[in-house]
Amino acid sequence: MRYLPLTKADRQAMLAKVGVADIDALFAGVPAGKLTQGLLDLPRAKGELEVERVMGRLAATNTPAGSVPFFVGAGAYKHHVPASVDHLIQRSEFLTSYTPYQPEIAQGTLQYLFEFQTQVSLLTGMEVANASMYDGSTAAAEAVLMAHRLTKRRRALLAGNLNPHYRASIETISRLAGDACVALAPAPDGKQDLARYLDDSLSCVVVQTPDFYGHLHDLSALADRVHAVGALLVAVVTEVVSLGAVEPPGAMGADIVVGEGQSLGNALSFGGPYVGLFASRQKYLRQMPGRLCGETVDKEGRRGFVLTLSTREQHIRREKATSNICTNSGLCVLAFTIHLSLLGTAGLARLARRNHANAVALADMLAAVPGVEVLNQTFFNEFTIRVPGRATEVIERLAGKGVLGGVPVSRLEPDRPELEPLIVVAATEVNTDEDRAAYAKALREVL
Amino acid sequence: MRYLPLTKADRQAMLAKVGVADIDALFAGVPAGKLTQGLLDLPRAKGELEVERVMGRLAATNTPAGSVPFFVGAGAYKHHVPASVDHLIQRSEFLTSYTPYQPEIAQGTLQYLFEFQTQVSLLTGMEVANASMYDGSTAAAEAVLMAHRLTKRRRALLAGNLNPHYRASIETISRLAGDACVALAPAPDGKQDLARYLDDSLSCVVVQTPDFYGHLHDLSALADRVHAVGALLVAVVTEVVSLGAVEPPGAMGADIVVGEGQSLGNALSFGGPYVGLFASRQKYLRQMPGRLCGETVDKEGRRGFVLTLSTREQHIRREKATSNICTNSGLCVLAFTIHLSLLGTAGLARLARRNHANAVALADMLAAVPGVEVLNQTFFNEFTIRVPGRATEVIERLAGKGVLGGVPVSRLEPDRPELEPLIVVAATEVNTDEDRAAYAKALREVL
Amino acid sequence: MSTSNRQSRPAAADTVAGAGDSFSGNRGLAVEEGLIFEIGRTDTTGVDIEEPAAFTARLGTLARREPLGLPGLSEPEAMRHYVRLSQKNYGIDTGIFPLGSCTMKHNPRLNERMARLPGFGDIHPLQPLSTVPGAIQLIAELAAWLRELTGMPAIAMTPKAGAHGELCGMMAIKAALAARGEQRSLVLVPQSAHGTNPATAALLGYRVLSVPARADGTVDAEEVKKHLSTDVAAIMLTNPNTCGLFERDVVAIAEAVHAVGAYFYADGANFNAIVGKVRPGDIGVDAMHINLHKTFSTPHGGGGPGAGPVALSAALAGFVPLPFTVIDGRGIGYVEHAPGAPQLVASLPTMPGLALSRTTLSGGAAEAAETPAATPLGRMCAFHGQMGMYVRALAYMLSHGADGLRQASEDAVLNANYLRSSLRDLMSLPFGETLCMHEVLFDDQWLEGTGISTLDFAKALIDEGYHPMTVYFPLVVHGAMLIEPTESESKLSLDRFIASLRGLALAAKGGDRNRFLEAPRLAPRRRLDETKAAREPKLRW
Amino acid sequence: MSTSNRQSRPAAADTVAGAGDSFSGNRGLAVEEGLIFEIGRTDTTGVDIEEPAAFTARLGTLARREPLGLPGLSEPEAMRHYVRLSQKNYGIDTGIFPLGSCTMKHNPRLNERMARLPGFGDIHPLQPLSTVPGAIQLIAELAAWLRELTGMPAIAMTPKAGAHGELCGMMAIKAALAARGEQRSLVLVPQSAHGTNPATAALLGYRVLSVPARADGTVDAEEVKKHLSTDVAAIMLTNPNTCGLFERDVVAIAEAVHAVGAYFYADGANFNAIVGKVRPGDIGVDAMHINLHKTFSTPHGGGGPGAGPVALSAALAGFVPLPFTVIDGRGIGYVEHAPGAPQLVASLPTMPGLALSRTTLSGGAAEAAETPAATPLGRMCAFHGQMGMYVRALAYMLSHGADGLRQASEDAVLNANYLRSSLRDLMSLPFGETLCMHEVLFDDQWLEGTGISTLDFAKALIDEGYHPMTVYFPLVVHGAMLIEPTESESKLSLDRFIASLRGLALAAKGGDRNRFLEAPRLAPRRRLDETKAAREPKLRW
Ligand SMILES: Cc1ncc(COP(=O)(O)O)c(C=O)c1O
Ligand SMILES: Cc1ncc(COP(=O)(O)O)c(C=O)c1O
Repeated sequence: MRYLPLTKADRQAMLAKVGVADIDALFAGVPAGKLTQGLLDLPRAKGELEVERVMGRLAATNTPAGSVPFFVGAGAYKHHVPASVDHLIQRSEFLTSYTPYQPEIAQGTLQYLFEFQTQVSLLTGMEVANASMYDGSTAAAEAVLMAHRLTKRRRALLAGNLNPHYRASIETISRLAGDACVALAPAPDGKQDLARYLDDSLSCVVVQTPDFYGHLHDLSALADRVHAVGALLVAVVTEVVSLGAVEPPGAMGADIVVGEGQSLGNALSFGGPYVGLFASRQKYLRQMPGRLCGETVDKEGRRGFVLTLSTREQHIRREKATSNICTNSGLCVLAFTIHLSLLGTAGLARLARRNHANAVALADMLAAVPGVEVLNQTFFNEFTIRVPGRATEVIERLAGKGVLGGVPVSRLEPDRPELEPLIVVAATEVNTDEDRAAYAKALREVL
Repeated sequence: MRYLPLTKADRQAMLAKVGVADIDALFAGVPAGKLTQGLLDLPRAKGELEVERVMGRLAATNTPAGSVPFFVGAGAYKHHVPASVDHLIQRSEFLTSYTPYQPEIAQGTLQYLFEFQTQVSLLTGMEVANASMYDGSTAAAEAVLMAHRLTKRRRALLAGNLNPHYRASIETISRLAGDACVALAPAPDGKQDLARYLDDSLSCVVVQTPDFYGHLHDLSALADRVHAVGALLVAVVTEVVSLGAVEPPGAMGADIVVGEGQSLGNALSFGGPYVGLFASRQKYLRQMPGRLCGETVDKEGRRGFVLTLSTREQHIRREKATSNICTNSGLCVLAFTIHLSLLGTAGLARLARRNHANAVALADMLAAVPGVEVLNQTFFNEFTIRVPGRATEVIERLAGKGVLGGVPVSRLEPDRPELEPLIVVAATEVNTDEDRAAYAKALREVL
Repeated sequence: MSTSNRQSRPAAADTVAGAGDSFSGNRGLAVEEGLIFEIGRTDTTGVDIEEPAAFTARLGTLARREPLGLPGLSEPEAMRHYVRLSQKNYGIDTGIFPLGSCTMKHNPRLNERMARLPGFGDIHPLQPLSTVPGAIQLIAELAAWLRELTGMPAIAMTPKAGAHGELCGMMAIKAALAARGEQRSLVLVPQSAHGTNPATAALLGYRVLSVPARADGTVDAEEVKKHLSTDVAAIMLTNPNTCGLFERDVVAIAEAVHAVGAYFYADGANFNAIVGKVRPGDIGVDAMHINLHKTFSTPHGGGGPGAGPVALSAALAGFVPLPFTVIDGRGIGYVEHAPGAPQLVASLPTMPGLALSRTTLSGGAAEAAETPAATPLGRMCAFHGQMGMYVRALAYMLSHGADGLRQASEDAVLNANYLRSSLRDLMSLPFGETLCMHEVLFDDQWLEGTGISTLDFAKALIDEGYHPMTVYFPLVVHGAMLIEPTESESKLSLDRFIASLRGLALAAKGGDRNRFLEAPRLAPRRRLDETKAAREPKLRW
Repeated sequence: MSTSNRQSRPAAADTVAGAGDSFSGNRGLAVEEGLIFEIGRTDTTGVDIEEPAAFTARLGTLARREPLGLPGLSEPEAMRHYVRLSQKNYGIDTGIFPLGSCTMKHNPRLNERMARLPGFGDIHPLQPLSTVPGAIQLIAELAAWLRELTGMPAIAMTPKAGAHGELCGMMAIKAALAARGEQRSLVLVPQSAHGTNPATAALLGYRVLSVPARADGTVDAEEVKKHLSTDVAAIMLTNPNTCGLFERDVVAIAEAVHAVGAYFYADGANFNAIVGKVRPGDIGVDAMHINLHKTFSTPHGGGGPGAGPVALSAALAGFVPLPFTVIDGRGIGYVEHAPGAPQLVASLPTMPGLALSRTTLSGGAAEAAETPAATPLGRMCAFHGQMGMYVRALAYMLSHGADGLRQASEDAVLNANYLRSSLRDLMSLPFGETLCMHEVLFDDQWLEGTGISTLDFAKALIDEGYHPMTVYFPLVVHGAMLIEPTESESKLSLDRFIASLRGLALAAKGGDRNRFLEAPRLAPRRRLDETKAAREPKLRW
């Protein structure tokens, strides 16, 4: 077997050195009868060529985003990732290293974590950021738990236009941890007066911008109101590219900003692995979940980086830790930070403009299709349309015509008939004029 | 432009340091009127995404070998290359390094060259091998030139079953260098009595095994006869995987063995870049063309490697050099040597058996197609069939049915009507039972 | 943006550096590299994007006012920056990575290639299921392998790493208790457990009771029984445990736990010792997470991403979080909402070489592998989990097959015992004669009197060209050194590692203290001041 | 197969190494690595291939008898072997690679990705042309770019590297002379020429006449005229020349050469200085090879592969070697045999963004870009040339566009002059005040009396973390140091490089001899004994 270096002769010599007769002698600690006899009922070893064949056939039944006019978003976005990013993250020394517990031989990982934390802080307009969470949805759940710890309250208010998967993720942990969680009903027109629901039982208000339906929100006034009741404002950003064009939550008074970083550097990959962004005010640092990388010096006074403040973490604090997270999104962080280093301010701003321009062009084209209504006054690269009939069927019919036209809201919000005609539509820099034209044409045809 | 780090401000500052007013002042040496004004008539800069689109469209019009039942060989072979090979050759330190002229910081390149030279020696059964030529065909041409130098004669005899592209490459340089070159007519049945043509005007006899039509040749008797007239036997191997199963030319008396190494580690890539193998007897070392890597020690006595015996080469010897070659096939060498290190004796032997078995199975199936005749008694993974009618048309019709069925001999030997019904057919480990069945079925249909 | 580099500023021009140093601060191929904030410029970019034609923005009042301040690098600069950073890292590809409990095994590049097939890498989690049948099939296939390997009937696929899997399993337990109308408050955790175990239990509001181990390093069933009551929700047991030992009382413990109506959560981080040898389902486990990034070789990537599917017993099978696959006579179905009927996505594969093509594994209409619960657990994260890791793990499994998986475990255990036998005369084994499983634990007793700590010893290994073992974990022995070679090491590699360890051990005993206290001397950095980092946190530029 | 490692044998167990060393011979992340012959075993393999079912072999009497003796490595071992070897290399991605005449510029990874598209990387050179229209179109497209950039009407695409291109161009010249019924015997080559120039001329039986340069480093047209006669076949001139200077008499030289019926071969290795700025066709060049692996950024790969297309003037356009593309009103044709009518392979592209979509470049029926000759040159190699390099080079050109290509040349020249201006007070310029093109040449006059040679200085740069410049070439100045930064270097990178060079220069002048004579001290190896290597050649295990 190509991955196993020991030869039969090696095994014999080593067993002799250990002083046992055969391999099962090493499994003597296993209770009687519990050692499996023979092989399990699974296929036998395969060469690379055969594995490629089997996997290739599975893959071939799926429709890649890059092969069709593609407008699916709602929390994961098809962006163009420079070839250098994927090349660099595959460098052996990045790909096959562990969590940087031995900093002297992990400065590569540590330095990019430090750079990443800074980039996330700059992007979100926050003071500090951690070294990543699993993804945006789990980061959102952790933000709520952090708010509970900080406020010593255990009730969260979730805006109706929070991505329903994020809402569900928060609800699940809240329910099982015994915390309260109030989720408002969706407001697909983008209008929801959260202030009405505020009171001093709340630890936090969780709000997304651009929201699930694409609307942009000025959080400043809300932040004041939230702070006035002693709660924290948690802002969620699922499309990080938007931060190249719109005001960051940090500038609008958010206390914790969480986000999904997939858009930068990371493939769609059917939903994972992605990278959760987590930023907050400096004063809340000690209650942050996850790893933090900090600057220090070595014995000779040279700058270096280490994981720090680990007294917050499970491996030191065990049941008193701020979170149970251990493995996070290391390599996705790397992809994110490389892509963003390549973009820089100028590149990110232009990328954002291009996304916005493409979305505006698409919205105008779709609005011109008879029977279609665009719900948004404001949006970045994603907006919601209302179609006659059930959106799921429209989307299936579009797929039949080779256009992946967006996400039917009911895919994530199944039991609300009023949402059944809605489609969340995303446009990014990968869409061409022809893609948009194909979408409008197909939509005209299927309606 | 993403590849150009200088900013406008940088350029200004640097021009100031140089002490000139503008960039064209640096081109003052160009004769009057010869500096182009404005931009040339070519498209403007493109982002990655656009380049991918343009190139992707071009690529999409071609039929990849991996997408169809594929039996094309005749000097380049579709083999499966382990994923680790392509990963490793893309390591920055291999990919972006130059010829190892500073050995202290090029031991990586030098060590693999030394390992490669040894592998090629072992494979071919020869005493020494160089660090590569451009490809098999140019290696063959260089072998003839080397034989001329060694024998001080200037007339080569080429076997009729030498790959016609190789023959042509030798003929071209011979003609223009003023050397004689006698090429025998093809013998698609594999029977050619080379000994009849030997005399003491010959510097060398060039013979291929497995030959262009797939026949295997025992060179031992020929070698004796060639040596008897004071000439050298140059053996050509275009399918290096064969050496895992068949007797190497070195064991049959060849003086120089050249070959195409593409089969190991290297993609088909429409014919290049490939890797030329070049091996000879130790006593001919000083007349070898190309780079050689040798073992030595450093100042502290540690083993190390350097390019050596460069007094044979153009950069030292200029017009007295054994060849004008400079850049060779470095990275293709690396792919070759990694693949072969992974295979080892056991893996190469099994790979060769698998190739042979697949070819035998295919030959039997095609022979059963009415009207088809297999010409070979012996073969490794390639053989020749005779079909009713013109082979080019049969191959086109097969392509129309989604089977790439081999090379019509007339593609390389255009003006010989007797060869028009012949197809050279190759089978490798990538072919499945279904591929073979598809071929036989399609052939039945098109005949 | 400053372009000066505080760290590796070039020696001021026209001054002379000492003869042993370089002017640049570099040392041959070891090159210093500044931060992107020192190298980059806000007006530089390494990505060319066409500026859109003029259009009317729809950002309302929310166009960005804050300047971004992000540095940009041209592509050549970026390339060099990250290549140089990488060169300051150690990885499995550069040498043995014997971190106990971490299973740092070879990461096949085939798996990377498979994950990048457009049909896996370039599909969106919310495109119509009709356009991704192969993706759902792959998830179901991987679950089928995990079911057979664990001997457990249901797999919760979505958890994103081991700790997330623990959360999933413990939530399932809590939900199952709730479904039974019970609310329990205690979770038993042995002292040797990984920090994520108590942290997870605490996250769900459980109080953690620590169970001591007996002298041989394993948990005594009798000791467990002492702590058991009907207020105990679960025990969280790692098996093989973090001392590298198989919990020999495990069957008795499971029985005792079940007897009080509690559940047996197994931390599967050490599954690599027993894949194909022992099935957790056969020894009474109710829930066990599996770190695909350990046992099934998806790359650790400097700290992640991982994937932590959880195998569940029949008692917990109803509490699989959303979404999940269901296999029945019609084929492979997918449940994204509960309660909800599965959406049929694909028929069962007929191509050879897949587990689901084997009738014994694919199951009939009656035995749905994963049954929606009456009170479902809900969703733990957006989308479908760590697809990229599933692809890699499945490629690993297909490559190994039943035979290779078993052989890998045997080799992992053999390698660990070979190290144990080769070092035991010099280094101290806390649990004496017991053979180990896939990792061997030493303590620091043998260093007594040398003035050298476990940490010093670890750092000295760095100078030798090796990544240290796990140190100071588990907490149950003093100055722990936990070595896990994995099956990926050749005998030659082990022999060299052993030679270095022995050389160091003798040096330590021989009084060569400076070698250890000064270590590492030959790494990109000397020992780093962690106290300063924590006291004056500087977490961003 | 021996498994002991002669080089980096582990310290014999149980001995104590000196405190400054390690027991392993490694130094932190710098790990020693043996040869595959020391690590591998003939019964190990890293490739799993299914053993075929029993069958009757058709090998006749020729089944292999000789044992192969090739070592095999498992995949983890192979991974580590080559990763470790790579770590002993310097590359553009790790730092500036200022080798004069080599144009070591950034290698975009986009180009690597494009070359691996199955439609380019996985097509066979002999599959029916009807199944590869895009491949032929790509070759024609690249030729179109090269025609416009050189201002020359025909491109011979197949040569495999620069030297092969020289051979092609000189063969075309010889063939053209022969077609004119002439046989000439001399080729003029300036002393500063690269070794491949005289070697190529000699290969074709020409006698090489060396032309001296004048004091300013360029070739004097009057001096050339002295050597010209009707026995001269060609002059081979590099422009900009290897001293980094534009040959200011080049137009006069071309005229003089043409006046005697000879041809002007230009070595295009230095094309990077003038792409988009000067068209060789405009200054009288008849043939010029273009190193795609220099000017157009296909990776050098540790010595290759390259690609050396040759631009030909109208006078030589008939001598393009086989195969070649022909563009006429019908579209893109391909000629594989001569004489032979082109096979129509594809129509001209209509998609925007390609050169061939521009009517001015695609030409009409009358102006076939490459016209088959009456006496064709024949074939220089199998198949169609270096397709993999064409793809990369075209991706580079499409990325840069007319604007970017011109900017790149300007930046390359600016960077070289910036270095020149920043170092000229310390290091000596053989050609005084003349500004340079894309590379700057220093000699060793400034080292006089220091006891330090050009080689010593170069080796000291290694300790600083830099790859040295080209040394002792060109031969026309004493102790040459030829520095070519390329356009890929940022100002910051140049400033650091300058600081190190200045530091070293001052150290040299300040008498710090040991720093140079002992250099390199910090590389994976100290200076290697090249004499021993040549005297006792050991070329294989
Ligand atoms: C024993 C043990 N349990 C749990 C974990 C947590 O797994 P993860 O890091 O994937 O969250 C680890 C990982 O280090 C571990 O070693
Ligand atoms: C001036 C000059 N001419 C010719 C060559 C030969 O080119 P190649 O190495 O591609 O054969 C080189 C390459 O080093 C060169 O620098």
